[in-house]
Amino acid sequence: MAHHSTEVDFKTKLQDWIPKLVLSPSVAMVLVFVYGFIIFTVYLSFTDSRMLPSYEMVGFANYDRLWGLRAWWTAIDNLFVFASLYIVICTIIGLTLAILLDQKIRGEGGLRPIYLYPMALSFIVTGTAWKWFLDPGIGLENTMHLWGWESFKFNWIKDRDYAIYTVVLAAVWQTSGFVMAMFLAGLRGIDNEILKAAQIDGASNWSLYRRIVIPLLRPAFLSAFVILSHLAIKSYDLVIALTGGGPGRATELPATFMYSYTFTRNQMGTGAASAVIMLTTIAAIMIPYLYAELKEKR
Amino acid sequence: MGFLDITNVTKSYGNVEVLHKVDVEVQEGEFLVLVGPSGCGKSTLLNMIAGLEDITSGDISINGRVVSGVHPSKRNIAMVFQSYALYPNMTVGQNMTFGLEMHGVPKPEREKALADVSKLLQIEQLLDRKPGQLSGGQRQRVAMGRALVRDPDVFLFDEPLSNLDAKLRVDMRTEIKKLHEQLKTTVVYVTHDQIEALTLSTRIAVMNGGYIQQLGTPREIYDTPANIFVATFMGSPAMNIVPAKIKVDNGVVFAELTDAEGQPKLLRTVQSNLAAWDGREILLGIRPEAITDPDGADRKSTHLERLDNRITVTEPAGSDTFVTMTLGGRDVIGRMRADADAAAGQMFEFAINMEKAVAFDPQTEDRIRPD
Amino acid sequence: MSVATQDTAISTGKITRALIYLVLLLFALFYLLPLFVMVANSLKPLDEITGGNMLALPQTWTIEPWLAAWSTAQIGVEPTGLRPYFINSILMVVPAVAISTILGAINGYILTKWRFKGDNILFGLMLFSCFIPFQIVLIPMATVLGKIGLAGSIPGLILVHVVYGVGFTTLYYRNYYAAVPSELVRAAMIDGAGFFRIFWRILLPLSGPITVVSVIWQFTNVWNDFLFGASFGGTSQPMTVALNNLVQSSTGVKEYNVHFAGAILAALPTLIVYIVAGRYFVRGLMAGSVKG
Amino acid sequence: MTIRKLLGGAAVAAMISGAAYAEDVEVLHWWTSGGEAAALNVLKDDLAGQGIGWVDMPVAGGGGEAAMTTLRARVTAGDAPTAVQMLGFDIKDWAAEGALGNLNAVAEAEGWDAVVPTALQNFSKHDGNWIAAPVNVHSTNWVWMNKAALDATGLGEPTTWEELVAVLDAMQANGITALGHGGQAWQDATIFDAVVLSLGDDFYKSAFIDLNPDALGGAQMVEAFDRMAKLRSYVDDNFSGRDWNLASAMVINGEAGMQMMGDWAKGEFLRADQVPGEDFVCIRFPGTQGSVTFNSDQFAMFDTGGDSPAQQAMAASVMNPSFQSAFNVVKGSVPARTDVPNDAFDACGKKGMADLADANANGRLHGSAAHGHANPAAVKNAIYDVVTAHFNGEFDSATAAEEMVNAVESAM
Repeated sequence: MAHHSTEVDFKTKLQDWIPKLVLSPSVAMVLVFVYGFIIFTVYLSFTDSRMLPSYEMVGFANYDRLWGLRAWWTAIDNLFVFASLYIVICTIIGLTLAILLDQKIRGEGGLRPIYLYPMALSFIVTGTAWKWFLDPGIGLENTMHLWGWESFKFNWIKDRDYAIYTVVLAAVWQTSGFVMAMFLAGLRGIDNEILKAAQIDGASNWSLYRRIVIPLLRPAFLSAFVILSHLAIKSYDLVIALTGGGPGRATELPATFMYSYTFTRNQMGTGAASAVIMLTTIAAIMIPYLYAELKEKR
Repeated sequence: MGFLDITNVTKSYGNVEVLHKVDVEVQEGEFLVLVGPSGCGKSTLLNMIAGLEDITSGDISINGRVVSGVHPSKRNIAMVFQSYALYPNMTVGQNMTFGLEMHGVPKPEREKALADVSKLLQIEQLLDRKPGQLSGGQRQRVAMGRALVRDPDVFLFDEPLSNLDAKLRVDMRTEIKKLHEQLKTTVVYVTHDQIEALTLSTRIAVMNGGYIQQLGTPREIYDTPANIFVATFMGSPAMNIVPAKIKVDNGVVFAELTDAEGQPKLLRTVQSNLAAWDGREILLGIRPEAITDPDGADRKSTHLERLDNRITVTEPAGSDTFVTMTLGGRDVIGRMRADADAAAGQMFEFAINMEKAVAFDPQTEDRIRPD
Repeated sequence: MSVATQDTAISTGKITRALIYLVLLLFALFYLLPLFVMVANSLKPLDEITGGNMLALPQTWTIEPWLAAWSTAQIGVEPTGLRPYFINSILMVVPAVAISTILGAINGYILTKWRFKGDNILFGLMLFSCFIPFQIVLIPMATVLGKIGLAGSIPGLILVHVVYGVGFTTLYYRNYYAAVPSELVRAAMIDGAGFFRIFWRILLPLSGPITVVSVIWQFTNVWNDFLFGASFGGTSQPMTVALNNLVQSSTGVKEYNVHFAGAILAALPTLIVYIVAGRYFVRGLMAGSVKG
Repeated sequence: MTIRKLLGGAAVAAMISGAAYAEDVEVLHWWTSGGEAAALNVLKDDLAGQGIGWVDMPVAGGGGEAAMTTLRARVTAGDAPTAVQMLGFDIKDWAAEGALGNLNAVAEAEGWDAVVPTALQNFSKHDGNWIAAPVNVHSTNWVWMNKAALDATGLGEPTTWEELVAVLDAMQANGITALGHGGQAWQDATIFDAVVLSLGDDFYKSAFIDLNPDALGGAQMVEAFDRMAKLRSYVDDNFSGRDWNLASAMVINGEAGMQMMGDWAKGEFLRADQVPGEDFVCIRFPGTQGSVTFNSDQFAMFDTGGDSPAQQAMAASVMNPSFQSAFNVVKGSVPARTDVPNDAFDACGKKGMADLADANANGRLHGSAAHGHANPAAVKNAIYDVVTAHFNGEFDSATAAEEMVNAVESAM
């Protein structure tokens, strides 16, 4: 028998450690800058922090206060309306466009960037254009009046009950193209033979999509849902640029609520409490997804 | 001590042991085939030899050197993968010399090795192409070429032919055999295809459930399988396994089986120690080629038994005709000459070469060895 | 229906096709409208905007607003235009995108090809970090940046963007590399290539499509960021902050044409990236990031 | 490895690019529009004359909200700017955090105590120490009227609520939008300030300064909300989200009859080449004559560690009468010190300076609640919430008064 330690292969040992070593800065970064900060925020939500972090514990007082605030309830209601409409409409438009674009369309190469480009622009940039367009005094309504359609009315952005829908409209404009790209990628990944087989089986175009294609796009639906829902929860620029949370506070969302309590109202404790609620919501959506995603890959 | 020693090697993932105390000694120049169904541990064992997976306990040594903990690239091995694993971004030439380059072999030497090997494999005209532009067979050659240029102590093959179509597979099999005859390098070859195992190897290790079931030359494995698993796994069509009862009459040992009508039939066995099983059930293993029409029977055989039985199915296969009958309540296949006069439904006289028959213990499924 | 001749298995009648084109063009119009408003109004003199129709083309064409926005508009006390901020943005975006993409690639490589116990948990942790609202990290991040001496500087901004971008880039590369056969890595190991060499010589050359996705994504996010830029930019504020200063100035005549010109200028790099690399974007998404 | 390199490189870069040199002042502000920036340039040039550099740090948006977020990040990072444009209670809050420097030396040498109105000193001093240099005083209870539109009504300048309503009715009858207004919380609140003040100085103080629940929820508060509702009826449908200067523009070109806004609105009229008294009229909100609600932009000086001669010099320059005059002429506000000659100011400016001096002398100078000079940001915003909700029709007046008590309590 040869000696076991004939060759202590240092390089081999190192090779075992290099991956972990190389990964560790990223992991450390995430642990500190994400999870450390989350813990910090949770901690803040139990303190009486106002302008700057303070370390005076007050228990659940901030949460009590938060759930007692009308504006917070408005924000939650709005988020519910906004998120459900936004996700559903984006998905429908994205899927429709993807399916239509997948019909061997001439000029696809030109149309695709047109659908995609809004995602490239920040709302800091396009907010003004949208505000104008939606403003009845100078925007669409005015233009229609100038063109002779006097009875045309489109004043949602000024209406407390409808303003949130203009936020949905602008948000859909911004991201539906991206959703289209995800679905298009999914469609292109489907094996053509399956489609041929279904046609030979006598499936009409409609039932082909409904019964075969759309079920096969499940992963794309899932990815779209996750991306859209987190964008919905994080939506901030959009509201600020479009309505500033108004009319009144009719378009307040949790993200704008949190920002204003933390930074402009000097009620950092309450702001932190609302952030914790938001994080919990995101976690409730993300963790099952992550779990499924990672388990499948094993 | 052999050239490649696998001593008491086990492998566990967590609490699950997937490979149990494996011992194999491979001599220099041998062609060892690891064969078994998927999940039997053969690829794991190969990866452990390559250093791609850790050994849980035990030792592997190559050319007298324990290689546990030694990086794959320092074991002086080369490996051919099932998917060929050609680097898609490199040309064929770059693919083949990458290993040499990594080992710091100077360019002129690399060029020379490349030229030699590509000539040997007749792939000189492919050297500037990318793998994506090659056919399956060409890729396979390149993958072998990549292993060959390294001039390793041991070649490892991981199901290298399973991605090829049937005809190419046969051709490449011959090719590999020729190369081995020519180069005489030690080879460990993993496959689930028993034909490949039988045709290529100098020795075969049949594996199942993380155990080596039998280690031996192709002839030993084929003729004297250690247990029912080996018996049925190796050979196609598989060996017939028929329940039979031992009857000793005047010192002559018979195996009694039932025919298609349920009538008992007696076959005289050559294995005298079966006398100890008198009155008990055994399982009788008979290869299809040992069941023939009387004219096609092995003339050299000293123990040909005749048996009348009804034919259920005949399957002409060109060179032979396979004939199925019911024996001991099971389908039993015999191999006739192509022109044997056999038709389904007919009574037929079979000749059974009892010299080639083996007996198994129905409890342990191990072969009952002759004394 | 002539299935045999068509490669796509879907075939449609003439009227249906006309309808499809109509719908696609209407949507194109919807997506282009805000851009049209911005471009058209950035080429008008100011009085034409305040008095006229927002959707009309300019009657008098002028590029004055563009010149003003670029080099003479008042941003703060100096009439510098957006130009110096554009340079700040470039100095920030290029390293931030490069570093986060490289880190993402190497993380994805480790998480798929050098699996170890608990790697999935680490990946889950990194992935979840993509989804936190950035407002919550402002204060603690400021503290940390102050402690390590990077507050108010471009390197500080780069660090911030790398930290909050690496989750996404890791996700992209991990999903992409998961589809690359592990046998390639094994073959390279036996050939004697080490950790870095395998990455550099084998994986990276295959990563074109996903790199496009990762770079587009990161470039867009970093370039468009306002919150971090305003909070941690210090004296090296990026373009978005300057644009905001231009557009949000509190008093005086609002020069909408200049604002629009500035807005387009600020958006130009991302627009160009999308138009140039957009065709690879779908391909890249196909190659990995969409797979569930 | 990459990260370590990054950090190392970054540290070096940070050292090279460096923060401001010792002799520079870094100024965080949101005065980015043409006129304001020009006015700041006066200060910048003045400092340059003394060899002090100006590192500009503008963050516009939300009336300083974005700037305050930036400031918080900077202070938390231990990298506070030298001077920060700041309003009212923000100054007091930062002082309470101990983040501000001390200007006593320069204040004493230049005798600030004697020339700055007491109500302003409230915000410029903390624990008896000078911490900020006030730049200007804006008064917020102004009404700006289109002269032609007023003349068309045949009525005089209103001096009481009833007269104001009469004028508004007449304007509406003449087919214009009577009240030009932008529907943003702070604009709504600016009007509300004036309405509350018009119900008496004591009520204003009791409600907004003392936050007395009886005043916040009482009959007078209901009355104030009723008046708001009345004013709301004179506003056009398209008011929501409109910037205040667009509302000013409506008054300037005769689309609207009047605007209730602080004195910064005057700049818009002047830039449109309008002459006070001829093209437009400035009056105090009817019923608030003799009182002034103010807000004051100040440069709060942050503690940047040790003595900073540049900081002291900047404070002195801010308080220099000629700068005060030059800046406030441009800005439309009045100087923060009472001894600045009024020669350079127009009629409205002169009136503003006189009103300020009077109100100061009579104890009728009050911090503006809408502009964060009556109570801290949390309370200010709580009041915004109720006022805006009521103005947009979410509450009736009685509910609004009740909500006012709740909102203020929950913000304390």
